[in-house]
Amino acid sequence: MLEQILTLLPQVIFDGLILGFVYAMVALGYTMVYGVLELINFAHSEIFMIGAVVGVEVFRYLAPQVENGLLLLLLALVLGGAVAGITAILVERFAYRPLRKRGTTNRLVPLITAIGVSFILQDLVRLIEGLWHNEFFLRMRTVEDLEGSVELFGGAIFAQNKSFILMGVSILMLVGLTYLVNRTKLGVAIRAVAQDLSTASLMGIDPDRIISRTFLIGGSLGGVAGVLFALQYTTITPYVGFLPGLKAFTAAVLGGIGNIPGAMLGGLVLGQLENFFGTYLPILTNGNFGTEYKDVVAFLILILILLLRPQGLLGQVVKEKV
Amino acid sequence: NVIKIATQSPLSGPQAALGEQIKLGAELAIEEAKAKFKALGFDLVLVPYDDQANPDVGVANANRIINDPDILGVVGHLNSGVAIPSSEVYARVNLVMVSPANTNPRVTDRRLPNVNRICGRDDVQGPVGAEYAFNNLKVKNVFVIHDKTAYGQGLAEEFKKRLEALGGKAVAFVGTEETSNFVPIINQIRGARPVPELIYFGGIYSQIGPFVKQLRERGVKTRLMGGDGLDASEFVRLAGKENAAGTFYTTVAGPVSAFPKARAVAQRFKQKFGKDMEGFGIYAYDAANVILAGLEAAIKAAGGKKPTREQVAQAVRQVKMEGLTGTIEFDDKGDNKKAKYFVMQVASTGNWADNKLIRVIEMAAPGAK
Amino acid sequence: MSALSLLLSLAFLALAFLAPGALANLFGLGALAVATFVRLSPQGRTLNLALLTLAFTLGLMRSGNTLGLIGLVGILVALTTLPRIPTWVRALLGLAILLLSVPLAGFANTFVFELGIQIGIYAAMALGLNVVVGMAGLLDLGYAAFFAVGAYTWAIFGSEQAKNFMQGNFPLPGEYMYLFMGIAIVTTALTGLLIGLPALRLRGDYLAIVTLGLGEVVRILANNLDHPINFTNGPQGITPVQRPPIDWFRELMAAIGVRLDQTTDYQLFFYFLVLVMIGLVVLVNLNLANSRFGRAWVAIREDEIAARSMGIPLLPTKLLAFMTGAAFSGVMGVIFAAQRTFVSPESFTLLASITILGMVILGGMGSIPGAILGAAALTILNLDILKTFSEFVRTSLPQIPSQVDPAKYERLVFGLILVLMMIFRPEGLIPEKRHKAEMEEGA
Amino acid sequence: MKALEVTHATKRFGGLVAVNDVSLTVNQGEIFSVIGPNGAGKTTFFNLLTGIYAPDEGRILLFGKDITGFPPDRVAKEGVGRTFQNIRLFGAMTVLENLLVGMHIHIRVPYFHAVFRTPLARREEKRAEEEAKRLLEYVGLLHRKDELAKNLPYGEQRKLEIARALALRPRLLLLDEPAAGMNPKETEELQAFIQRLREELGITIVLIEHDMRLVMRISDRIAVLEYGSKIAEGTPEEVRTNPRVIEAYLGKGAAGGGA
Amino acid sequence: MSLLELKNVHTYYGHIHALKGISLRVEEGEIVTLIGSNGAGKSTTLRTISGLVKPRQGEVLFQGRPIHRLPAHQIVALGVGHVPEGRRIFPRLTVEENLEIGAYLENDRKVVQQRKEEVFSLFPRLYERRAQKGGTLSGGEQQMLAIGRALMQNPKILLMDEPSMGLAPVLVDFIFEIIQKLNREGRTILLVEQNARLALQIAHRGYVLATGEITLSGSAKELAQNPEVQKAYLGEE
Ligand SMILES: Nc1ncnc2c1ncn2[C@@H]1O[C@H](COP(=O)(O)OP(=O)(O)OP(=O)(O)O)[C@@H](O)[C@H]1O
Ligand SMILES: Nc1ncnc2c1ncn2[C@@H]1O[C@H](COP(=O)(O)OP(=O)(O)OP(=O)(O)O)[C@@H](O)[C@H]1O
Ligand SMILES: CC(C)C[C@H](N)C(=O)O
Ligand SMILES: [Mg+2]
Ligand SMILES: [Mg+2]
Repeated sequence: MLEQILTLLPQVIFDGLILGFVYAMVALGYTMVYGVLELINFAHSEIFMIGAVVGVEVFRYLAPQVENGLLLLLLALVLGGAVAGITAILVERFAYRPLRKRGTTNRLVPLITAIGVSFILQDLVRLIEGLWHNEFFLRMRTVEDLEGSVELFGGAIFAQNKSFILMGVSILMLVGLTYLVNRTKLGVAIRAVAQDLSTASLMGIDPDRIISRTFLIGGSLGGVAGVLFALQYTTITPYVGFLPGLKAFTAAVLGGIGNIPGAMLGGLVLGQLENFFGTYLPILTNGNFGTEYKDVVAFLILILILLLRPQGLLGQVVKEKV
Repeated sequence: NVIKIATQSPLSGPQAALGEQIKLGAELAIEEAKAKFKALGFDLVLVPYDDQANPDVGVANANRIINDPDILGVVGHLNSGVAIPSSEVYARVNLVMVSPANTNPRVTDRRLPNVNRICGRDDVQGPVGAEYAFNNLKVKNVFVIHDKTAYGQGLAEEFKKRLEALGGKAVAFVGTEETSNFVPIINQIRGARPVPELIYFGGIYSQIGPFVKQLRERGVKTRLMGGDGLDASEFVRLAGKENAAGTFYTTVAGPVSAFPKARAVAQRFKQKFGKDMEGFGIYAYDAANVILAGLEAAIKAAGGKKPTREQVAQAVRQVKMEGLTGTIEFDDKGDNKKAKYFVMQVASTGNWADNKLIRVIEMAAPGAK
Repeated sequence: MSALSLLLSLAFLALAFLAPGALANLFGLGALAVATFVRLSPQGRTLNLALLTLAFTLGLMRSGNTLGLIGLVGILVALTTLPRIPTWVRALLGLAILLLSVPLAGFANTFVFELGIQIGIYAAMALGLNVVVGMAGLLDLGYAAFFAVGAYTWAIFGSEQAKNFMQGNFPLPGEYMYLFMGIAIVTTALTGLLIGLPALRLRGDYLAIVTLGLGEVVRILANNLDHPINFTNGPQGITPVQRPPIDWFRELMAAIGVRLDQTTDYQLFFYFLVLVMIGLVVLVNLNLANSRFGRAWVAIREDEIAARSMGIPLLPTKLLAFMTGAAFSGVMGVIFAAQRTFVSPESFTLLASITILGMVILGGMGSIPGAILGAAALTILNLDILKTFSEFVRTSLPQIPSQVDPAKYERLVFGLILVLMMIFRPEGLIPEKRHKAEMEEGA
Repeated sequence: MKALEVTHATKRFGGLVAVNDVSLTVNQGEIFSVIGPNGAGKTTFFNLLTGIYAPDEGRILLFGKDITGFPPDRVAKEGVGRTFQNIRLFGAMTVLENLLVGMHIHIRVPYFHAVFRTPLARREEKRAEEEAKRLLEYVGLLHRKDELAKNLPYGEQRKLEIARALALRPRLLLLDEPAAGMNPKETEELQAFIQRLREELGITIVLIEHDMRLVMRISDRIAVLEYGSKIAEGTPEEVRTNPRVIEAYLGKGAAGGGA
Repeated sequence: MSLLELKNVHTYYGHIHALKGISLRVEEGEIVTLIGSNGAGKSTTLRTISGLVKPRQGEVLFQGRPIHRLPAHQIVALGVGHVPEGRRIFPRLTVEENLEIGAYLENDRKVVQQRKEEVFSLFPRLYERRAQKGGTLSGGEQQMLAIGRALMQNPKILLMDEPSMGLAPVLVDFIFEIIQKLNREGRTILLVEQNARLALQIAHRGYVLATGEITLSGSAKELAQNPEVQKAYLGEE
């Protein structure tokens, strides 16, 4: 048994890393919006899905024109990020802002709204794709340049080229975002709005604008993640966002919500947990408990971590001063 | 005076492609029978329900259906997992159901007087697949996967049982509801010892398609086999032409080409709906006609009045008719006395109609008196 | 004003008699709106409501159009919320609607019973969740888990399922259902304890995500505990589940002159059972709200630190709320399993939890009539209006291409309704004073 | 008997020592004030007494009983009532309900009695309500009993907070800057009220306050904190003239002379 | 033209009519104080000026220009600084970040740096704590930070809401000295205070508010000597 585990281990860790980076990128969007509005933006999983859909469509239409696979991917990333970001802004503008203007303090109201928006986006995409191509499943077109694969460590790891692209892009995004939030004026403004919206406006900050930008940034990150997800896992549907979205949010909580490196770390940890138990549970339990328990194990570990560190892995303790 | 026939099948979501066939097949049959029933003094109406391939939705719909007194028969479902609980609901009011596609043995083994099917059963289909794999493909070690539905799991179990009886071995037997990330299972396949020579997947094309694509992309070349859940052209699109080519599958609803009588109907179908008629469309057409035949008999027996549901259910069980797919006649459990089974292989052209028909078997349902 | 209103009501009565159906009912809903929102004398209003009750009942009996049910629910709501209606009128009309109108309509169209029962089950659960979310302010996104535990508690033993893992004579006879309602209180409360102990130590949205996760865990367990030992039968669900024998009920009904057949007997029985349950649940809700426990929950919601400084221990008090809500849900789960005779994990998804939460929010957090109205609105919407609309479209407009078939976009409509409601009436349909105050807090 | 004995209490936040080895005793029936510059650790000291923070070192005895490390709800049960520097009422509850929450531990209704509202539950609830009304009358808020707490003007909110603490039937009452945000006239009324509490109810009172006129008039004894440490203790007269206190806290000009 | 002028301003919170026709003006270079008991509407007046709440009726003119329809962040840009009631420090930003965010509208890094140094020289205590999170400061430190933060905006007029609340006596004296100093350096100040005695000592003029209306106004001296004011707000002496 141990031998079986060990031979596969490098592969499992590598695959877990890919999944982890996807979660991490989506988690960033959750964490940013949560950071500013204390809102679990459930619709973010649909923003992610929209990115994936745009990615598929870009490949579908531009692959014949654009010879270079990397260029094609770049186009898909930019367009996917843009459309997703704009959708996020629109969602904020038309669904969340009216609530804010009403001064609703109840936390559940925006939450329910977010869930409603989720449903709307899912079905809208389904409607559009239904009319456009009469397809429910969207399949990412295969482009030769991106398809290669290599074997690392004497065949211990089978790695696709696109997996490296995925990891590279997400690391770039994390570094960029960390810089943005900690080092730039926009970053400080985002944090200020997050902590006290009306006082922020007393500093000359336009909260609406900052919030829009937060949604734009978080949304485009989600969109980019979606494109990469579609590239990696090839088949998507209008409902594809739900599960990764949920897990990404869990990852954000795990890492300490509102905390950007935390979201990244949380995503990676969750990806590893899920992939590890997904692959090994049947072996570990002698076939009694299979892959389907991977989420159970992941959640139980999440709870365990939260019990030991209620603020999440990298979260700060914010004790209310009495 | 209205008589309604309901269909229940997935009309939205991943399995809509097959579910739609059921609805349209039944619709065609009912359109064609309208005039006849008008003459008997009844307006025939089709009411399609969308069960979303989800047992919960199916049961909720069933509750709605039984509360509409005009509905006297149901054509459905696509999925055994939905058909089994829903038919319990129909049984409460003796509402007759004729299934064109449900292959799980339990559908009829419960001996509900209102439940019938015209297609084959998985306790034949699974063994047919196992025998082909063991005897013809000469494989011993098989990695068995199922989708955890009544259909997929049941089929995979029947396959495994026969395989092991023949002397083969299931190196793993795993269920999964995963739809996008198959990496953990693929890794399990790569790590499985002894090395599997075949992967058997009891499930539906919507899940198997993406699975095959990821499997092949990751360089696993092991052959693949499935059941009637693979029998949809969408499979090729989702898996990719090259990846799908060569996949073996058994099915209970043969292609149009296997039924000479179906050709004309398929043409009308194409004309009316602008779509090709596939296997389950043909079976649904027959299933609807079985109900209509029973209905007609029941109306006669009731002296031209609207019969009760119980009367219709009894009449349907007695029906004997020649359908597109052959003779249809139910045994005491509601199974078709003789059903057909097909072994197929996916063509490399990407055209579903080109798939190779390897063999056809006609067999009685096991366990009938 | 009052003349107009009276006229409308009378016109509707005539319509309900002469041309019952969807159109008449829409007209009736309009008349109801006038009767509730226009300024009327107490007598005028009472008279109007009584007339409308009569008309809706008549319409339902003659056409079975389920929009009429919404009218009746609307009248119930009006009775519970409008001021200056004499108590005896409230009681009399309310009882008449629940005990006469609905059953009468149910005999005309048995689907009315089905709706009534489902509304009742969800209303009771919404009231349970109201304790957790509305009173104690604990954001529970996994509430359906308790429903599941309750339903499976009975489904496993009330069917042959239990044979898979233990000796004995299964299914247990149907009358054990009553016993299992009690057992379900215990099992769900214990589940509540199990989930609550880790989850309730966390604050705010962490609680949301953890309950969501644990709710999913329960569903995944239900989905997968079909091996190595088959407890739940996995995704295929358990069927058939026993129902209690109701010969006594048939006799009782026969004695008062009501003849039941196989489509109505259990429906009527479960309808009454659910009514009784709601009555109990409302009573308990009220009792708790006005007890030291209810106040402690609100206090914790408002300010944990201050509450603790008043001697209220945090975790036990929250656990109590959590377990109370869970128990409500568990009992209803047993009834749900028996009424439907089928239980599968699909009924207990995150969507189910969210729908119940939606009922509470839509109705107005913390508000008892609100929770019931929210449950009625969403249940009717999900089970009836959207489906009727689908059927209408599928049968009358078959030329519509199947991709745009509106029937496929039920979720879209549901989503739109949620969003619009939240934007235009975030305090809910029948806001409770306390929460309304909170909504207005922000400047 | 000593109402409160604190020995060597210390509380650190990271590198910051918010309360540093503070020992003091308060006699039963005393009005005792804690003063000191902003950030001296006064509120933190209260938080140690009430269990919101556990002290890193030191012991706290309440009427001879060791309550060190008790959580807030248990401290409350031992008879310690408090108000907060930033008012923390249950804003969306009525005035009366706020008091009933304060009486939580004195309403003895087991859960099942509450669920079914048994005669016992009714009786207890009624009794509690009567008592709450008496208390409201005592503080002069009875006419407001059905208003939402957050709709009261600031001064009445402060009063209500005190009343809520009194509902606990405390032996020791801790007031954190009760006069903050009150104008001089209102402060005078507050002074009279606090004195009445001691005289009529016999409650021991510890007070944090920056209003020196109030502190000097009302206190029996005063302790002064600076940077977490106690730098002086004594009667108002002693403290007022302590040069160190003047330097750190009172300021030369003011020097409490305004009183 | 007055620097700031309110004309018949009515402000509501939901149904609560908080300001019932307030008219007042502040000239350039003045210290004007608003006094009144709890709930009189002092804070609301300041909040209305800086745009945190919108008047339902009436006008607010700044340098002759109506600003009551502008959102808060644009009013700030015109040169209105607000030290809000309760300080409203950003709890999870450091002291330094809190100050920098005050100069959000200033794009020149050098200018920001220079202003920061001025604030630090005014409040050396803040310099000591510059890397600490705002939320963990003591009340007095927070008050300094709030004033410092407003100064970072380099406002033409400073609205100060109860700057002495909860401060130790030394600090009260200190803050009032600072206010006077700022005024001497040419800054206009509108001051809300419970500590009416001190406020009237340093102000040029004052207004007395009661339940949303101005009941008295005049020079600070006059008000301090007015027996009604003495009785209601200054307490017996
Ligand atoms: N939760 C906390 N985390 C970190 N530091 C804290 C915390 N609570 C208080 N402090 C710090 O401890 C010191 C004492 O604070 P405390 O609130 O006790 O002061 P205080 O004497 O009540 O002052 P004031 O009169 O201004 O209210 C301050 O420097 C404060 O910043
Ligand atoms: N956010 C709010 N929502 C509702 N009412 C409010 C709000 N803020 C203030 N009020 C009410 O408006 C009135 C004026 O309040 P305001 O805060 O302006 O008074 P103030 O003079 O500043 O009093 P204080 O000295 O207590 O600060 C009061 O009756 C108060 O209750
Ligand atoms: C279409 C098929 C996959 C249906 C399957 N035979 C079932 O019974 O569920
Ligand atoms: Mg303090
Ligand atoms: Mg104020």
